[in-house]
Amino acid sequence: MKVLVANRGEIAVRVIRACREMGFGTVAVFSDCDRSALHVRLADEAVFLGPSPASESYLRIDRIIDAARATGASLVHPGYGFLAENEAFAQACVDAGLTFVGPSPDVIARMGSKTAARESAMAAGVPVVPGSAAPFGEDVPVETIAADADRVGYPLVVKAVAGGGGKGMRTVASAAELAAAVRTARSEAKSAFGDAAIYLERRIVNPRHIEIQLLGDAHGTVLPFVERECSIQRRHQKVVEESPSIPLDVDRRRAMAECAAKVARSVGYTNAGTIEFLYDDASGEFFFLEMNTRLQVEHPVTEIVTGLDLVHWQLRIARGERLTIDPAQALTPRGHAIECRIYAEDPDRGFMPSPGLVRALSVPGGPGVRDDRGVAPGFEIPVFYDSMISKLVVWGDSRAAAVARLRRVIDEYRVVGVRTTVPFFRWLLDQPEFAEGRFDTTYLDRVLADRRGQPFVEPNETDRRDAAVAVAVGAWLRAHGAAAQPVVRQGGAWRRAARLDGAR
Amino acid sequence: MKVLVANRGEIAVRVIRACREMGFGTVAVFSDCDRSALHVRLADEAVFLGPSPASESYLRIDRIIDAARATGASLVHPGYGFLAENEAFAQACVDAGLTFVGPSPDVIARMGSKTAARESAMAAGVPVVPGSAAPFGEDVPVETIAADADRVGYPLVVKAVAGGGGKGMRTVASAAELAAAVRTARSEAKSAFGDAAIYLERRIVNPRHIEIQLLGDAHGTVLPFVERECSIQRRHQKVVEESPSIPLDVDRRRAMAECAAKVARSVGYTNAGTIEFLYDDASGEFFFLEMNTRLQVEHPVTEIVTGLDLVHWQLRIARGERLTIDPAQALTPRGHAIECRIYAEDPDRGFMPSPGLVRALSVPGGPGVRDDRGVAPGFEIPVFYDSMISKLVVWGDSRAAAVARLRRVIDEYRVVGVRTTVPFFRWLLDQPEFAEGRFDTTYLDRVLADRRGQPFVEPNETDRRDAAVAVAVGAWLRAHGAAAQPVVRQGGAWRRAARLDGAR
Amino acid sequence: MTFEIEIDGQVRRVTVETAGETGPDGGAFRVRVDDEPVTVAARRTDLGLALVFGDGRSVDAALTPRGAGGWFVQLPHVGLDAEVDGRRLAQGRPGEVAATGAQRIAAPMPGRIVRVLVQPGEAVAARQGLIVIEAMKMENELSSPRAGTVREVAVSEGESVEGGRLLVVVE
Amino acid sequence: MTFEIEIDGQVRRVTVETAGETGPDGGAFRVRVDDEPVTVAARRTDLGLALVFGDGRSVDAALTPRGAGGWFVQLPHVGLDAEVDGRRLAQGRPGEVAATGAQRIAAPMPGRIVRVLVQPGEAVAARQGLIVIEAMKMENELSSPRAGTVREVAVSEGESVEGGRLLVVVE
Repeated sequence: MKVLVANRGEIAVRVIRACREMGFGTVAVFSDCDRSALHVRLADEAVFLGPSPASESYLRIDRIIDAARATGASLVHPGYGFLAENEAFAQACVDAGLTFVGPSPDVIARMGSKTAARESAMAAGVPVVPGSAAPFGEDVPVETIAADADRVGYPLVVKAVAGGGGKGMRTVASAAELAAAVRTARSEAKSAFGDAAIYLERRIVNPRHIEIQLLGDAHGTVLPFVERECSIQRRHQKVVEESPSIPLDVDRRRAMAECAAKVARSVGYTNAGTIEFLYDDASGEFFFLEMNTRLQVEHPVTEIVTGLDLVHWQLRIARGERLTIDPAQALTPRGHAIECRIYAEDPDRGFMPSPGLVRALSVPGGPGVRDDRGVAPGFEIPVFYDSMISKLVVWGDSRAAAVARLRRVIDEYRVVGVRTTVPFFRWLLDQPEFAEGRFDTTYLDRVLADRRGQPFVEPNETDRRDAAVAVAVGAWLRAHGAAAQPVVRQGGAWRRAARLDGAR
Repeated sequence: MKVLVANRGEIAVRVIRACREMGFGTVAVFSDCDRSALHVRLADEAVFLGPSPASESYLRIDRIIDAARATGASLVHPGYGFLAENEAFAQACVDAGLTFVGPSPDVIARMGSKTAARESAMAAGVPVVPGSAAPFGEDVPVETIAADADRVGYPLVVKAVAGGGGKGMRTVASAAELAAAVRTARSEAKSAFGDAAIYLERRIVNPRHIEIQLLGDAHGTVLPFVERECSIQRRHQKVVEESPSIPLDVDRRRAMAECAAKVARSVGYTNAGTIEFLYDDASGEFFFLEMNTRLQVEHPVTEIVTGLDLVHWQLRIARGERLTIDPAQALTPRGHAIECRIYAEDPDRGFMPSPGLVRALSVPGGPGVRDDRGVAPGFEIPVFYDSMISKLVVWGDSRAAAVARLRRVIDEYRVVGVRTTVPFFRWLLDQPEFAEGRFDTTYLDRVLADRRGQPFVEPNETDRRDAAVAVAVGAWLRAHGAAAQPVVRQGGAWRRAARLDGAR
Repeated sequence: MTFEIEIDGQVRRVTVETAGETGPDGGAFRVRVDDEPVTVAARRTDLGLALVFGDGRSVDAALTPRGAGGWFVQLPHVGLDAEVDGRRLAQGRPGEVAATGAQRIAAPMPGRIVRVLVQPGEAVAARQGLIVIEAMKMENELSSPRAGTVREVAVSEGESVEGGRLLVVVE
Repeated sequence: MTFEIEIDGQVRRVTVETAGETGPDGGAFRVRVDDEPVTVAARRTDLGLALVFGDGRSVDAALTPRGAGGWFVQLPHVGLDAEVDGRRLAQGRPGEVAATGAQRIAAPMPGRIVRVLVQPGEAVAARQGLIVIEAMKMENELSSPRAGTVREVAVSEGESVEGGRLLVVVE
């Protein structure tokens, strides 16, 4: 049995690993700039899709189906992003006689539409955030939208119907800002998803983002997991995720899990999915936000605290197996897990992407560390996709222990050659609000704004002197025949061998 | 507060990590060939001890004490091996006003003598393997020993009193072999420990090696942990360790744990220690074998299945803290953990050490993997110490799941430039005896003898063709200006920069 | 050997001489930083140099040459740019704040100019948005490092730019 | 270009030509191994070369040059020694078994000869011990790769030897 992984980067690697553990053959797909990517190297087979832009490679349904046919793969795992929530792709797999590892195309379509998903939640009797009854197409005049806005009430959020990951999303404090927000949201949604449709949603003030992982099998069983908290967000992008959440007690956990399961059951949900809620610390209320009909980036924290392997189960469910997990195990966290998304972004420059060549990479080891990376040393992080290098996840027997471990682990994590978000995490770990769990989805944007671009880690005089010494000694060594050094790595090794062979 | 780590390699790295997580400063010590070793790089401070031979560096008590004084360290962690079970070192620490992270010197001395340890076990009412009442010094004639051997009975094992790790140890099937065995055991013991004293012990036929981890605090509490099984041994050297063991049920586990705790309590044991038992599958009997008065190489498997951090507790106990661990947690494994010791040894040549330059290192990641390595890419594995590269530990919710994961992980583990025991583990994983847990301490030596040196992994025709293609393309690239390649790593980077600077 | 090394806009004279056995992979050195002497043992690593100073301090430094005397130094907890002998950092790395003088805002990476938010001569506050550039599928707003006046706008909307390309000058 | 590549005592003629855009970091190649053609896309990696063959097979190969045409190739599951153009493997790597011919047993690493267990002219069985060498604090017994007669013993007890030094010849 062979699985084609229709993705790249760390999630493709993650899925390939699960397949290997289950004894399945693996087929990777890749674009021009991913020819030496880790997911290609770890797969049994690899098929070239096309040029680097996603639209010509990882988004080419036809070519991915062809690749599956050519290699005789029988399952297709979409990962997250790219085509993971594209019902046309799921349908194309079905039509080609392939098993799509995810829910059915119609469920993807239904829950993919934020408004339809809201209706499903309401129908299931789950509380939702007040918002537009129906989406607004590209041509709907701002006046119409403004009228609906008055009904929904300010502050509100303009959201792209096809949206995700914070793209095509704008917060509006008052009527005055609405027109501009609608314009930018539409343009961003248009360019990101090819669909400018938007809708409005009341903005719950200072909520936490708490979500419930689900698994559903083909036999009607839907299993909810212990919650994840993803309140540390920058511009609606999750930055840190953890499980369990800070505020939920056992009863609230069970209540939220039951709500999530109700929604999933009501739409006949199968495979892995996540239902996101906004949680109001003050009242303890929570509201259905949206459903993601795929594996989440942050799934490892759930795996670590429950000891269950979600990707294994995705594949088993896709093959028609029954869920045999003890519901108590899925709902009972052991210790605490925290995930940091390590991006090739320069936190000291507004988190601007800083792609480039990863010259060396030193990954932390030891107890309580899980490293889900998609990059190997020597790989050039492409400008064409999101710039995630790795998901660094730690476990501790308490949240405090996990935070202490994270501090150790972050110091060990070395990505040489490119700037990463590591310094930002080092800073975040020292914030009392983070250590004490006193934050909501607005926390990070607020403090970032207050910092007005101040560097997260400021070198002190000792650092500058150390750096000067390192550079001086480096320059000295170079001047004194570094070229003659006993070579250590491939690049060097070849050159030296060349010398020995007299080939130069 | 500062901790000096009187060791090198992976265990020094392990201890440094624990210190960082607890907020302690760290002081590494190093010999000539370890100047760029990972433990030196990860420590806050590092002190040079002397030339590479251990006798001139890592075994120099005086210099280590001086290093602690010079850096103001207040605790000394010995790791395992080197001075870890040397009571003179523990005493020297005490005399210097330093806290030795381990039991008291007299307990080390007592349990370090295998015969005294046996007496302690007998006194505590714990069953021991029949053997010599007292050790035989260097000058005791073989005839005297032979007489004792007849009393103990054949088959028996000749063991060095100061021994450990299989050194100075010989199995004797009949009286005829005794003299030779005594000679080699004495010479090996002499050279390895500077003490040729030996003793005899009945050889339990085909036993399993099962051991109990212990923690004892300074307030009289001794806590036993779920057992580890270390029956996969080559020449009495542990190769694979796991927890829990295959045969023990809950009652036997409790019984063995209670015996271990009894021995430890009877000698007023403090800090981390392990009591090893021989377990007879047929009868379910177990016999006290020996006690190790230090952290074991294989401690991670216990940490993984219990979720408890043994090194953290070593440090907390050394500072006088009370053990607050729930005994049930320590005795109740969650899932199954397996550790493989990755050595720079060539399994296809009798596991001959193959030290050398690690040109590149690719460590597996993803779920259920713990990598405790002591080596970074570019490091030259010295010939002076044991050649361990890393301890690779996997976790699964069952032993079968752990084995399946280990198969995936072993394939991902790439150590470039030196031969390692990885091919051996790949072979071992495919043996039905291993998969089904049907083995004892004699298993590995028996099958290795039967294989008569046959390679563990034989390349097939496809492998040879692939290798030929790789080499040919490599040679082609070299001939076509590999030197001009966009450089990836330090060695290369400098050379390229040199070019840019016109420095060459 | 003596080098002039600029870090964070400050130039240091650094003299390096061997102190005992050294080779291309490192050794023991006597280093003077602005006439302050330190001894350091340095060894090549996969990341750069493992430094152990005379006082025992261990620093695992990563070094990335940027060509023409530029180095990117990554200490375990912070990264710094350094320039050896001469070529000064243009105006510090783009985005770095100098109290006074012209601020040249350059494109941090290849991308497309989505919106130009300011005009030449316009007064801007610190952190005020100047340019929106789309890169890696995200719209990123480049803002003014400090309060001042827009002296120059070097690009127009819709234009594609290389990394490092000058976009706006604020003074 | 054509290479003669010896692996496991078998010599192959391997011809490499580019098939499309290639650079120093790799590209597409048409390779003939003993006149059997394969196409392969090869890219440099931190380990060696990432190969994707025409039939889609992906092989992550690690390459270590041993100097003078020797290479150590590590495929994900097995390592092989290769010799390019000429210099043959002495008698295969020490410890490797050839059915016939003299077996040269060499020191696998630096160490001290603790015991010599055989004399020249003595008949030995396969796996019979020849030499005990102490290295890395362990006594390791080198045994005969096959049955035969000891033709030569090149070292004596107590002697320290370099890695690769010839110890015993069995034929």
